[in-house]
Amino acid sequence: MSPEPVLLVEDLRVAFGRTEVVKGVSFRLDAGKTLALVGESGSGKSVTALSIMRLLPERARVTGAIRLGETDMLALSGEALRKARGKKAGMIFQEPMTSLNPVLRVGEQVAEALHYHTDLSKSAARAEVLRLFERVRIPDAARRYDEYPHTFSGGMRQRVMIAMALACKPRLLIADEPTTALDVTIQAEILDLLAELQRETGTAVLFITHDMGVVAEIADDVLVMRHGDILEQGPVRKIFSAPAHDYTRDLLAAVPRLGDMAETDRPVRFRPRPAEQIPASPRRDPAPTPDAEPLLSVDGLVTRFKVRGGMLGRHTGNVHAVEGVSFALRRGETLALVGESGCGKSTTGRSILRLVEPEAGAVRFDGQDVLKAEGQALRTIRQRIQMIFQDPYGSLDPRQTVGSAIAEPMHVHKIARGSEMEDRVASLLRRVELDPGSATRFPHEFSGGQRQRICIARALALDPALVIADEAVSALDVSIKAQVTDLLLDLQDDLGLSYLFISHDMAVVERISHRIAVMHLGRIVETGPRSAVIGSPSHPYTQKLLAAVPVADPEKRRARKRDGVAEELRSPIRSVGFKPEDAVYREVGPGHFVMEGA
Amino acid sequence: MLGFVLRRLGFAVITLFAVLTLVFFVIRILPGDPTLVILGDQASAQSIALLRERMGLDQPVWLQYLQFLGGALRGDWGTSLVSGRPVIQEVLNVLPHTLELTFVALVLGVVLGLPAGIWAAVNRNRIPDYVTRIVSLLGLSAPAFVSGIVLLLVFSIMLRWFPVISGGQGTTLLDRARDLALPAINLALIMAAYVTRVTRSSMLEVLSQDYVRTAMAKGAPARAVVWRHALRNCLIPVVTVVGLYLGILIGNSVLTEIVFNRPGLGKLIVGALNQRDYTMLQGMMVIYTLIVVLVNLLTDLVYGFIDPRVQYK
Amino acid sequence: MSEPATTAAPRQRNEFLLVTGNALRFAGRAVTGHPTTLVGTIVFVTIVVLALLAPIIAPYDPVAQSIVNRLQGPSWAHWLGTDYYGRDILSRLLHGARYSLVIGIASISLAVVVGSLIGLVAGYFGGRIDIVIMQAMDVVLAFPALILGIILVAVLGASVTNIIIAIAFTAVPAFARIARAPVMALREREFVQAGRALGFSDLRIMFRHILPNIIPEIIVMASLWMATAVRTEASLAFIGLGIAPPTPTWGGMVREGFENILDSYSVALFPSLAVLVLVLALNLIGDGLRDAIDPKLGSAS
Amino acid sequence: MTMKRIALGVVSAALLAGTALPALAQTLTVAVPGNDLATLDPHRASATFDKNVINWMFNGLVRTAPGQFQLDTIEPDIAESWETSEDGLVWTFTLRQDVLCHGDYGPLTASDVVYSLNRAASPETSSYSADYAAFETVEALDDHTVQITLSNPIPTVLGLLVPFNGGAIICEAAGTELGDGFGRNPVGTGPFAFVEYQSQQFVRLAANTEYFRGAPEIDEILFRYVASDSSRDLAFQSGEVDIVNGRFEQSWLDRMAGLPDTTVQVLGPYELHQLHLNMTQPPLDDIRVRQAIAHAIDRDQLVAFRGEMLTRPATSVIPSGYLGHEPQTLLEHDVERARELLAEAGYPDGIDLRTVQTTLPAMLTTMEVVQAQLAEAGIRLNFELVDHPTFHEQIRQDLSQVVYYGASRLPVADIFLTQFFDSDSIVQKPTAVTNFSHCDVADAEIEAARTEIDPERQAELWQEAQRKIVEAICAVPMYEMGQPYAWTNRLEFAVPQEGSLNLSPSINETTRLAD
Repeated sequence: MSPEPVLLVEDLRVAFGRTEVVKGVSFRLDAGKTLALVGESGSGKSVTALSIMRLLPERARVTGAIRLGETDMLALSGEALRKARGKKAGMIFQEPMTSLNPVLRVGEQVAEALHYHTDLSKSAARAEVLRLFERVRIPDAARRYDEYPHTFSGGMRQRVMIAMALACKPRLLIADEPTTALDVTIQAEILDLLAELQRETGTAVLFITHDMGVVAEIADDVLVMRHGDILEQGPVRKIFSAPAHDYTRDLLAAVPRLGDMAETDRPVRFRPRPAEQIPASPRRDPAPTPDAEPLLSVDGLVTRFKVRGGMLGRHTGNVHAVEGVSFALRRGETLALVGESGCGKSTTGRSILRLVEPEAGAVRFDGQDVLKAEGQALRTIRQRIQMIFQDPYGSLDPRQTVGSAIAEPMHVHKIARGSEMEDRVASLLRRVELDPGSATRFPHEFSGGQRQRICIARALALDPALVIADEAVSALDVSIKAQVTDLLLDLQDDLGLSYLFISHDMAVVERISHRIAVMHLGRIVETGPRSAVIGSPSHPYTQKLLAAVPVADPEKRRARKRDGVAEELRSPIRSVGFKPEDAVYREVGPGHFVMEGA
Repeated sequence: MLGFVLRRLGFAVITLFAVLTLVFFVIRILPGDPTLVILGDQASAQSIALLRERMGLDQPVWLQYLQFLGGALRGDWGTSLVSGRPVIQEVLNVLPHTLELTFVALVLGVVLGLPAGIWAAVNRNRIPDYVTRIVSLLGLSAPAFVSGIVLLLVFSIMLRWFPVISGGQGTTLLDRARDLALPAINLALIMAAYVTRVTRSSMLEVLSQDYVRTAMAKGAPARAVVWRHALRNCLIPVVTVVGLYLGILIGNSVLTEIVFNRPGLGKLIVGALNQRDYTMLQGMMVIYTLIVVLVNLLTDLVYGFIDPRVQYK
Repeated sequence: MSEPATTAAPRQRNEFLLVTGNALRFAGRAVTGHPTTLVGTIVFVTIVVLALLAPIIAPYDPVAQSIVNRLQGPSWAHWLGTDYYGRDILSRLLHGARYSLVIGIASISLAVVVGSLIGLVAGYFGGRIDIVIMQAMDVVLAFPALILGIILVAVLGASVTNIIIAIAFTAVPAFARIARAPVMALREREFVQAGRALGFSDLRIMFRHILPNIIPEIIVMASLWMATAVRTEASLAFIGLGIAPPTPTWGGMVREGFENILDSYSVALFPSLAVLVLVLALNLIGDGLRDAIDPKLGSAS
Repeated sequence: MTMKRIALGVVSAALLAGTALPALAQTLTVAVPGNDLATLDPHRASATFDKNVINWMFNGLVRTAPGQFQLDTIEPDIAESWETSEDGLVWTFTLRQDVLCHGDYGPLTASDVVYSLNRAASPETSSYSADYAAFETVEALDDHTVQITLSNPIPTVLGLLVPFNGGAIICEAAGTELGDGFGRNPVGTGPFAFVEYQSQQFVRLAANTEYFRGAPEIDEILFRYVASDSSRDLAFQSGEVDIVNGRFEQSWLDRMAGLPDTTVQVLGPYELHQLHLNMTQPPLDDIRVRQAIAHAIDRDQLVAFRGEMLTRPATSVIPSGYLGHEPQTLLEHDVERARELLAEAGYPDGIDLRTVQTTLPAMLTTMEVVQAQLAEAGIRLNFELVDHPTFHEQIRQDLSQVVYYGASRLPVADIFLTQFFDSDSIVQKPTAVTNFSHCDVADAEIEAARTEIDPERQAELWQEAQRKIVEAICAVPMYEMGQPYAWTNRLEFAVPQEGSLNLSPSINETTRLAD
């Protein structure tokens, strides 16, 4: 081991009031190394990171020892503490969108760090910042120095944060979930950048994450935390190959591995279903019926949002959110709609339910024209197509009991009343593996996974044929994500549901879907059976997307090709008269289509 | 930005039209008769009829409305029923006094309220916070005439620092400042109270933002965190409140004007109301609406100064 | 396996109780959370109790005049002195509390109901409806509140009801704005989207789902605006548009007091103090509620 | 940046608005509780605070003696002398030759007087035209002789020629040249001339050095509008104001009298305050109810409330001191009797009465006491509180069962009786003035007295009218109230101040302001 660790934490304990959230954590981190602090929400990993920088609120009680080189961080106060921050250690945060001050120029915010810790003149500081910008691959650095954060994309902002954190050449970089909020291709770029910078500068990196895939990509050592305790620590290979703790094993089991399901076209559960839960005779045929008329067919769907500007709010352009999207979904089938933020996948889902009004195209559901339906017809359609949203915190009314939330749709659609309603609510709760007694409690009394189950129960209340799941498991911790995914698969088996599964998470998509459609800039660029799309991606964008997905296996750490300059997302905004070209598709395999051209 | 301003002014015209129409008819359902006010209680029915005719009050209301609109379009707001002088002239006579008073009160209010609010937020739930909050509540709860009379008793009678009648006759800047001091302070008390409160809560919110944590993580000293990073961000709600309450300030100025015997719009409109001076009331309402519209516009423009994300489209 | 079946009605009452219980627990926490809030609550409750008990505890008839005992300072017979008509100030303050509380509460409640509905509609539907409604609100806002009050009282006459209407009218645009902002935020929340996806009507979403969620915020603002209402009542009285005598109201008493302040300090001092204490208490409660409601301002920061 | 520029603009505009007049040594500052002036045209002015200023700028053909308001003190003003024909229908006035109009409007001649009196008699230009209805012709016999011919005898001719209302003489050139603008730029002949007016602030008058009785001692009068009672008193206390028009309260007089070097004075003429009872509306159509009200009113307590110095109990339905006034026997304060009368009238549980009441403090406070007094007898007086203009409109629409009204008029019984108790004056009639009670019991006497040439017979008729009105209880007289004033002892009047028709002290060429 190297003589002097960059960071030495011994018996760190953090308490808020009487609650201890970090319960005696010790570890060391050497120069040039990356230590991943892994855990799910509430594990105390972020609190640990913040306590190193002494950024916890005043009422937090911190004991133990934190040594940054020679400095005892817990002994510092006032000016000395201020001087240590940014100089001895830099930090980047999870939310690039809110971590930069919106009213200050980006370059100045970086230069500020230099101002506090060096004697550089203004112009020298500027030159240094431009150099830093180039090192973190911000294109056109000189111009962007004077721009404000809102003109930067999330990935670009995170690069600015990295430049800021590294400005004073600290020996330690603390990265608190730095890529969690980013799209997967951007995440790959940022991870590459961090690795490269680390090689150049020899900075030690403390990397906080919940994503074992990311851990496998970057960590030298791993520290697994749960409920404030360290469960296991060791070199990354050892943790992945021979996890010692059950929890670590669970975490690893829950991590989807891309390409593992190549052999089958059918969805694959995370954990096998206990035999006693499998109904003796499934209510409906669980397998999709290929020849019958599709349950849902979408043809040439176009949804655009107006952009207004100029005098008198003239209509100056359109966001081409969904541009000529066509697909079909059979009974009992899951079609995954994948793509990165802004690609139009959510808008597609909402357009089908007419939560936003599409501009053109046709949507047929079970023989009915959805876009022409009005009044009772539309209500009936909305009864049979249900939607589950991403944010289980946001999609339940915080002031409504769970039972009432589940009963309300039945009440509105006059499906049940009185004690019959009671019974149905109870059975729905049991159906999603919750205690029927939960009905009288409020959403905030449940965990995220439980809330998502409640949302599923509410969706099932109307006995739908199709469920549109919009990033339904994306916000959940990995272990919960696995459970909810399994639940969705069980429900499909039992009830013959069709899913339109909208997600950016390729790993979950790989398990749950029969077929995949990849969206980019409002269009489907590739669609086909799951195994075909994942096994032999044919569109350049699909290839890029799949290449960016971190693989949860340190042995398979790939040598990425580094083209250096980052790419800003292309904008789907077009001027008013813009006529998009018709997409032309080429069939590359049975049912596997790829868009021609860009 | 010019386009934005023009568009807003376009909306202002619509608002103005709506206000004018509303005011015109509201005023006419007001009980009370201007001719009685003008002629006094001994006037004969004949004089009253003659006067009504001369003022055009004998015509149907819709005709009066059309004539009024026609005049308004030509920029003619008519003449005061009571004084016989052009409404515009009467308003312009006192407008500078009101603007002077409101502006100084506004500046005073912000100058007092902003640091107080920041001080309270930074020392949340400690003595300075309690002191600031209670003092600002005093400012909020005291009707302007109460604080005004107290100010007069203390500063004009006991200390003899300022005149009781601050009529605005001063010729030198110093005289004018002396005249203005007490009324402006009186009016500023309410503004300062509002500003303190909104600054405090806005500052508390801003201080919990991620970018403040970022600033601390890069080693920014507390002063820089507050003044460089937090202040500008916390100004948006402050500007909103200042804009919103500027109207209230102007409305409140009537009490201050009465107590300190200053000329101003407030007294003019109360006078017009007491005399049922229809044309004057109409003109005054236009002025008030214009002021509010302009203040709203100004507020929006100030947002742009503070926050680079705001764009005028 | 099967749950004991309960009937629907108790369940619903149950939920009502749960919601109410939650609100009460929340209010309780807010109130006891901070010493200042607690002080405010104690003071406010005391004022309410005194007002309720006024007919019993007031030493004199609040409207009985005694011309020979006019404008006396505090004494054993009249603890807070007598007013311009020789009426006992303490008794008038006690009785006046009833009117001032009623005026404050009723006018702000009215403004809250009307303003929130307007804000709810404007915020929920957005677009042109929003523009038209908020422009209209700006128009009302363009009239200085006091002047508006004067005109309204001139048209309607000065009675308790009309003063309440006048004060409410002046506060409606403010509450429309206060309600609109959170509605616009809630409109984008997923549970509202979820409601639409479940086929709920706009009315149901607005009243069943959005409204309950903006109520706490509005209650906070209402407690702060009560102070404004009391002040507006006093200001209207100062202009000469108070409630018809001999009804004692604090605003009217402050006005009368300051008319006679040069003759007797107590006529001005005590009513002013009473107004001050009430406003202070309301504001302390409002501040406490707001801090408790806003997680960002709460303990987590 | 824009903000700054606007700010500078505001400040500089405000600075320009200030006027640059050199401060004069002898400025007399008067403060009144008004908001602003309405008009300084004497033929139009009806507001007290407008008349206050007019008092110091105009002359009439004759005038009441300085410091006096009674018509028996009438003495020459612009006219040196006058003659009357046997039948009292032709009046001939010989004018002084040294009277100059203010400014550059030159000497005043008979044609100016003719113009002025015709102007006062025209409803187009005057609020008091009705008073001059009997003026058949006004002619200039030569430059300095004016002859007035009446169509019928009237109670007082000279009373209409004092500088009060229509009697104030306006110079013709100024009147025609200024037209409607005269009200804001008055031109008279009196000791003080108009200089400037600042809205809501003040009217400034300067000494008329050419005044025919000699140049005034005081150089300037600043007549300030200070609406807030407290501010006005404080300004007097701090020496910023020399004369202050006060509140209608004893406490005010007492407090002011307590200040050093201060004179407190109540000026006449006294206004008579009474309750007019609408005799056409039940229950007031029953005389027993009206008697009950009269018994319930305690005049002495009202006087004690308003102040012994400021008020005195009323003695008739017209103010005392008026030509033709005769004290009447008014019903005594007797709550028991009031209750009995009510019971007799069929209201053992009392009655509810509706009154439209102005929010004007001086009137409202009285009514609060009245309300309390009536309540003792079971008469519940319910206020319909409205602002002052609404009050004036609604009482003229018969919307108030009880109308509380205080008034002073030219001190002749006829005017008061005609306006308040003649059936022609009943509100809502085309000839309406201010007969709120619908009183018609004394029409014949009022009518006959108006043209009666014999003063004794005329006095009898007026007395009979008063007796009938009091007996029918068209109105309940309460008290008479003067104008409360306080001034610094630096101010020296040559004659005692008992009052003036224009309700302000007679400040003229003889008034001095010591240093």
